[in-house]
Amino acid sequence: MEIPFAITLDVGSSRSNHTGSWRVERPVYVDRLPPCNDACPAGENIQGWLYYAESGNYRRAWEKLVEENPMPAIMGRICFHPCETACNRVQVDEAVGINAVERFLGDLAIEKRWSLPIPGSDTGKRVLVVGAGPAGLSAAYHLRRLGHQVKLVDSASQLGGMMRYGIPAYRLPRSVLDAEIARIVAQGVEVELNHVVHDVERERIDGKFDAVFLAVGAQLGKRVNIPAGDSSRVIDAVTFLHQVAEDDPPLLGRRVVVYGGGDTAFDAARTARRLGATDAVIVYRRNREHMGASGDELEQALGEGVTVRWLSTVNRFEGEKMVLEKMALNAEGFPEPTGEFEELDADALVLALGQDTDLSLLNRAPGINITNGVVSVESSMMAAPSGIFAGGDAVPADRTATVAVGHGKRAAHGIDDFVMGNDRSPKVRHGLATFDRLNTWYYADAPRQRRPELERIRRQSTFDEVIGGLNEDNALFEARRCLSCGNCFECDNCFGVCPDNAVRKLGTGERYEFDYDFCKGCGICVTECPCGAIEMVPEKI
Amino acid sequence: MLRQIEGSRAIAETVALCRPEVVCAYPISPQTHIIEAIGAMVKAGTLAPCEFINVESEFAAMSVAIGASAAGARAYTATASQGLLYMIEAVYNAAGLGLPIVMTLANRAIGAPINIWNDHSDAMAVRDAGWIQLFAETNQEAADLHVQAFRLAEELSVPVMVCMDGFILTHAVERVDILDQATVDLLLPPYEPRQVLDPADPVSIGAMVGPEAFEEVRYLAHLRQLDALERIPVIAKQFAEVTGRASGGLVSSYRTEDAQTIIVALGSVLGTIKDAVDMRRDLGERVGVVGITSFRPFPGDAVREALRPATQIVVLEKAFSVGFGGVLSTDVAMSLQGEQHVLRNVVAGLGGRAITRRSLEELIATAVRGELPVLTFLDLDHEAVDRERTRMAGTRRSGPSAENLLRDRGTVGVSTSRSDS
Amino acid sequence: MTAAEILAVAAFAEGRHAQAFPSFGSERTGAPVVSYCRIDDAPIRTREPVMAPDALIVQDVTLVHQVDLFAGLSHDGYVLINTSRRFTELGFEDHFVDFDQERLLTCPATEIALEHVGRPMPNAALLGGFAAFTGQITLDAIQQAIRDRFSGVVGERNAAAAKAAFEFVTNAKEEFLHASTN
Amino acid sequence: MTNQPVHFYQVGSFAVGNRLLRDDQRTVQSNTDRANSIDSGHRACQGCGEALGARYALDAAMRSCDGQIVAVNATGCLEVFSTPYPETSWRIPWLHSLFGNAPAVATGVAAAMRVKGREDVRVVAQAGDGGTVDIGFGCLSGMFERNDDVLFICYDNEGYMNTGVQRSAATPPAARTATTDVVGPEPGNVFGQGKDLPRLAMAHDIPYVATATVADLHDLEHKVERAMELRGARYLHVLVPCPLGWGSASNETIHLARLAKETGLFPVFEAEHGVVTNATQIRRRVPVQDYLSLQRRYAHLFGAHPRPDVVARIQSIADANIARYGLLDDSDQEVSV
Repeated sequence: MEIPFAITLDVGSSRSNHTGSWRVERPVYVDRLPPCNDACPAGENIQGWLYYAESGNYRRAWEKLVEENPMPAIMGRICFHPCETACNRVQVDEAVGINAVERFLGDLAIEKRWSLPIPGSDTGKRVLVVGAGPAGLSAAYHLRRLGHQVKLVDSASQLGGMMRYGIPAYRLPRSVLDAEIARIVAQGVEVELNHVVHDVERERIDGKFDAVFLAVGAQLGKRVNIPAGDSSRVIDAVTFLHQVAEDDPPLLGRRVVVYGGGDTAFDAARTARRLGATDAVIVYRRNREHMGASGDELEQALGEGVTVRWLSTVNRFEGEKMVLEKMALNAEGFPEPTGEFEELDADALVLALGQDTDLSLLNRAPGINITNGVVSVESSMMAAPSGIFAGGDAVPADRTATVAVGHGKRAAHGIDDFVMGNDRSPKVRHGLATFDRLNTWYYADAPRQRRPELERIRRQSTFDEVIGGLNEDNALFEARRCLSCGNCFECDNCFGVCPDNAVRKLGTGERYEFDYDFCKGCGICVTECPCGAIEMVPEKI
Repeated sequence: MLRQIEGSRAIAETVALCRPEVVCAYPISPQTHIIEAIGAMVKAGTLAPCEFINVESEFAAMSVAIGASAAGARAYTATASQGLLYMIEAVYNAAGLGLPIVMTLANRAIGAPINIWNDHSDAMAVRDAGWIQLFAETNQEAADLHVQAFRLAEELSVPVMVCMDGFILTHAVERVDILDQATVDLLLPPYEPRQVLDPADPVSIGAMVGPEAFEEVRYLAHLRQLDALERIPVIAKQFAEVTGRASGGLVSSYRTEDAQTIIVALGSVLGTIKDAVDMRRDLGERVGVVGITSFRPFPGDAVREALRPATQIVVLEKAFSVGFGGVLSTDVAMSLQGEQHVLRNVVAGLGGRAITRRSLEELIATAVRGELPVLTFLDLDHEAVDRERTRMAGTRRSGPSAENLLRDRGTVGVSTSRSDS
Repeated sequence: MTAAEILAVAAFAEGRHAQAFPSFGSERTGAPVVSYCRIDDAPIRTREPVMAPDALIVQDVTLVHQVDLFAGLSHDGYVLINTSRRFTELGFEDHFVDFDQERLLTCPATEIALEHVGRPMPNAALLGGFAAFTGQITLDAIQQAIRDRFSGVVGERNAAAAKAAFEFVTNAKEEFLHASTN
Repeated sequence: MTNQPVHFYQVGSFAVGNRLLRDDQRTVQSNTDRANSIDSGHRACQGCGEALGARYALDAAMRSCDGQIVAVNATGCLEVFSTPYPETSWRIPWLHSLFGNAPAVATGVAAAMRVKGREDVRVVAQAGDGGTVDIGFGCLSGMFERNDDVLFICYDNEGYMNTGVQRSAATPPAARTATTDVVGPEPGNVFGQGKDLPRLAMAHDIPYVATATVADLHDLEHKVERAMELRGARYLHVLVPCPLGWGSASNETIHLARLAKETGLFPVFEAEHGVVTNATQIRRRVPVQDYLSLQRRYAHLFGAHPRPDVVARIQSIADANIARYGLLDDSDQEVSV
C-alpha cells in the first residue's frame, strides 16, 4: 500500500538504527573449568561426557569418557569420587551422582561390547610397563593410542594389581575387572605375567625399550612390633586380601581383630565376616572423624555386623587374649596412651597399617631419587633421564586407583614426548567455574538418585556386589542433574532474554553468537545465564 | 422519496443509506434522535452489516471510530457541544491520521452557563482540527451533505463534520426527499482505504514525528484541504446531476446580483434571513444573502467572488471569539483583502436566542442606512447587562451573573442537564 | 409536539408545505410545552418561532394563568381549548372582548379520548376538533396522519376520537350560529 | 510451574528452552522462527523490561493465531521508543492513536474486523500503567463492560517513565518518583493509594484476567495463549521493571521481576469470569528488602537513616498478598529474614 508521509512507516525499518553504538561493555561467551573436571585425579572431562549422557547418547558419552580413562566400570565402583565432593550442585541440593553414571556407562559398554578407539599408527617405539595395576593399565592404553608398542609385565599370575589383589570382589566383581582389562589388552598390549623385574635398567637395555614406566604399586603390608605368642595368628591385610583374591583364604577363626582405620582395614574386616568370622572388630587408635576410610565404607561395614573400637591400640596378643589400651586425643587431635587396658577374645589379628613399595628393582638405575620409600618424579612422571617414568603408589601422591589411572595417562604423554622428542607446551586451563557464577534459579529441583544396596543377610555371607547400578531411567535423570558449570548447554536463555534481539541462535550444538550491531550491553544475558558461560568485558573506546 | 419527517430521522435514514460499517455514539442533546434511529435500524437488521457500539464517552466514541476507520471500515458518529469538546483530542487525532470519518455535529452552545440550545460555538472550537466542516441550511441539505461527506472524506482521506443547527433542524419536522439506495450507491462507491491495518501487509500507523518532518505533515494536510476546495463543487455537481437537486457546494448566493449590502451567514438562519431580505427588497433596499456551506476548508476565492457586487458586508454569526468578535467575519475579512468593502459583524442567536425576522429587518435597515457599528450583538438586553455591571462594580461578591440576570428577568431557571434527551 | 407533528404530516398529505417544531427545551412529562406548526402553500424558509399564531390549541387549560398564552394572537385568531367547560366559564372573557367570538371554542378532548382511546391523550381529538373548527385541514388527512403515527388498534381508536371531536365541534359551531342568528 | 509440565532436570521449566527439549516444550522465544514482533533497533533503554515484555507477549500471541494480529498502542515509552519517524520496530500491523484511548481504538478495530467477517484477525491493545490505570481507565472499563473482543495488555513499570518518572496510580508505596516527596521525613509515594487493576478488571466479570512478569516466560506465554483461546474482553497485567525509573542495574531487570513475585509483592495469578483459578506459588520466598534494596527509588529506606518500620509495612503488603492468593503452602509461611 502507498503509505502517507511520516505518520505511517514500513515495518522493521528500525533495523537501520544500529543501537550497538550505545554499548560501553560487551558480553562474550566463555568456557570455564567445571569443579568436577578440576577435581578428577584421572583428568576425566566429566561434564563433557555427562553432556552426551544427558541426551541419552550413552555410546558417545562412554567414548568421551574413555578418552581419558579406559576403566569406567571399575572406577564407577572403587573411585572415591572427589568430583562429587567438588560438585557445585552440593550447594543446591546434593552432588550429581557422577560415579554412578560412570559405572552405568562402564557396565553398558561391557554389556554392549563397545570397543576402545583404534590404536594410533605405529611409531616404532617400544615401552616397557612394569606393573599391571591401574597405573600400568592406564599407561599401556594411552601409549597404544599414541601408537607405541607396549610390553606389560607383572609379577602376579593375573592382571589388575591392587584392583584384583587388594579390593574384595563384593566391591569390584571380577567379571567387570576382567572385561575392562581384556579390552585394554585387546588394544595390542604384549603381556607377560609371573615376571618379576629385578633390574629395570637391565631389562630396558636388553629389551631395547625406548622408555620404561614403573607402576609397581605398594605391595608390602606395614608391620609393627606387637608382642604376640607363637600360637597367635597375625597377618597383614595385603597378604590376607591377596590370598582371598587367589581363592586361598587363610584360616583366621571366628573372632578376627583388624588393626587400622583405612579402607584396607574395612576391606579386611568385611572380608573376614564373609569368610565366616562371627566377630570382626576394627581397632583404631583415633576416632571416627580421623579415620582414613570413607563414611560409606564405615556404614556398610557396620551394616554387615562389623564393630569398631575407637581410640584403642593393640597392646599385646597372647593365645586367644588380646589386650587393648585406651587412647585419648590431645589438643592437636593426636592419640595418646591413657594406661587403661581391656581384654578382648580374638583368634587372629589382621594388620592394616598401610603399605610400602619394593623399589629394589631400581638399585642399579642411574639418576633415580628415592625419598621416604617412594620415587621422586617430574610433572611428566619422569623419574630418570634414561627414560624411566614412574607412577601409582610408587610415587608421592594419594594412593588411590584413580590417582594411579591419572599417573598412567600423564606418564604415557610424558613418555610420548620423550621418545618422539616433542616439546609439548603446557595446556592452558580455563578459569574455574565457581558456584557464585551460576544462576541456580533455572535449575529445577531434582533429588539425587540412590543406588540400590544388597540386603544385609546376603552381604554378611557372600561376596556378591553390595552396591547395585543405576538403570537407564535414573542414570539419565542423574546425568541431567548436571549444572554444566561454566559451559554453555544451549538453554536458550540469552537468546530469549535479550531486549534487543541481539543474540543469534546457531542451531543445536552450535551455541549462539552476539549481534553487536544491536547489543546495547545491558548484561541481562550474563545475569540470566544459568551456568556462567557469558561475561561482560569493557568496550575499547 | 418525499417525506414529512423529523430532521434527525432524515439524517439517520440517509446515513444508513451510506452503508456505514461501524457506528458509535454517546448520547447528548440534541444529537440523540439521530443515533437512536440508527441504533434501531441496526437492531432491526435493516442496516446491515453494521456494528452499533454504545460507548462510555464521546472520547471513546471518536476513538472507536478511529480504530474502525484505520481497520478499513466506514465509520460514523454524531455529537454536539460539550461532547465535541470532550472528544477534541481524538478529533485532532483522526484528522492527523487522515481517517475518513464522518460525524454529524448538532450545533449547540458550550457552557458554562450550561445551555442545551443552538449556536455555533462548538463547531468553531474545532475549527483548526483539520476536519472538513460543512454547514447545512435545511434538513434536506443536511441529509444530502452526508452522502457527499462520505464521498469527499474517502476520496481525500480527511474526516468530515456535517454541521446542522441543534433543535432548529434536528427536531424540526419538515419536507425531506430521502434518496433511494440505488442512487446513494451510485454517488458513493465502497470505501477503499488509503492505509489499513492488515496482517497481510503490516504497517505502523501513528509514528512519532519530530521537528524534521512535522511541519511538512501539517502542510500536506493543508494541501489536502485545498484539494477539497476543488472536489466539493465537483461532488455537488455530480450529486445534482444524479438527484436533480442542488445541495452542498462551497457557497450559496441569494439575490446578490445588484446588492449593495450582503449578509453572510452559516446554517439554518439563512432561511429567516432570506425572508427578511425579501421584505426589505419589497421596500426597495438592495440586499442579498451569501451562505457559506464549506466553512473548512474556507473558500476564500468563492467568497470574494460572491461578495464582489456589494459595498457593505454584514457577517452574522452564531458564535464569537470572546474578547475579539466574530470568527467567520475574520475569515471573510481575510478573503476580502484588497477589496474596498465596509465590513460589519453581527453576533446573534447565542445559546438558542431566537433570531426573528423582525430583528433582522431592523438590522438590515440600519445597515442600509450605514448606521451599523462594526460589532453588534443582536437583541442584546442592554438594561440587564448594565444592571449586572453596576452590581459587580458595587459589591465584590455579586454572585454568578447568569443567575442574577435570570432573577432580574423573573424567568424560572429551566432545569437542564447535558445528558438529557 | 405530537399534535404539531401530526398536523404537519396531515398538511403535507394534502400537498401543502408544513413545518412543525417544539419550543426547544428539556421536555419532561408534565412540564409546560409549546410547539408550533406552520402550514403554507409555498416552501417555508423561516426558522423563527411562531410569534403571531393564527390559531392556538390549548391542551391543558390549567396553564392558562402560568404562561402568557395569548401573546401575539391576532383578534381574528382561532382559540381551541381542551375543557368540558364552556369558553365563557373560564374566567378570561375580558381578555377576549374585542375578539371574533365565533373563533373562541372549547372541546372536552380528554373525555373524548378516555371514551375512545381509554387514556387521557387529547391530541387526536383536538386535531379533529381543529379540522372542524378552522377548515384548514380535512378530517381524512388528520385521521390518516394519526394512523401513520399510531399503528393498529391505537391508530384506529385515536382516529375515532378525532372523528368524535370533529362532530362535537361541528355541532358546537352550529349551536353558536343558531344562537347568534336568534 | 504448574503450567508447563516439563520433566527435565538440568534447567527444568525455568529456562527459555533447551537443546534437549521437544519444540512444544520450549518457549516461543527459544525458537529461531519467532515473530520478533518488535525488532532490533528500537530506542528503549538498556535492559528495558517493557521491550522484553512486549516481544514476549506479542510473539506468543502471534504464534497462537498464525500471525493474524492487529496491535493498538497507547502513548508511552513503548510507543515512543518503537516508532520514532522514520523508523519503526514493529513487524505487525500497529496503530497508535492517543494516550488514553487504546481500549476504545481496539474496540473499533475489532468491530471493523467483525463487520468484515475477519474474526480470524485478533486485536491486541497495549499500554503502560499510566495509559491503563490512569488516563486510559475510562475507556478500558467501557471496553471490559461491553466485553469487546480485545486482549488488553498492561506493561506495568509502576510510573510515568516516558515523561521522566512521575507517580502513577500503579506506583507502589514508598517508591520515590519526581512527583512524590523526594526528601523529608516520608519520602516516596504514600501508603494506601493506587489502583489494583487486575482486581478492578475481575470486578467486570470479563472472561479472563491474568498477571505475569518478564521473569517467567513459560508462565507469561501460557497466559497469552490462554487469553487467545478465549473471546471477549481479556486483561493481562505484566510487570516490567524499568532500570531508569527504578534506579536498578540494567542487567537486573529479570532478576527484579522474579524477586517481585518471590516476595509476594506482585502476585502472579489467573482469573476467569471474576474468579481466581490459579495462583503461581512462590518457589523461593525472599523478604521484601532483598527486592527493595536493589532499587534506588527505595534508597531512603536503607541509607544513613534506615526505615525498618517502612520496610515492615511493605512486608505486610507482601504477606497480605500471600494470604489472599495462597502463594505459599501453610508449611513455610515464615520469611527467613
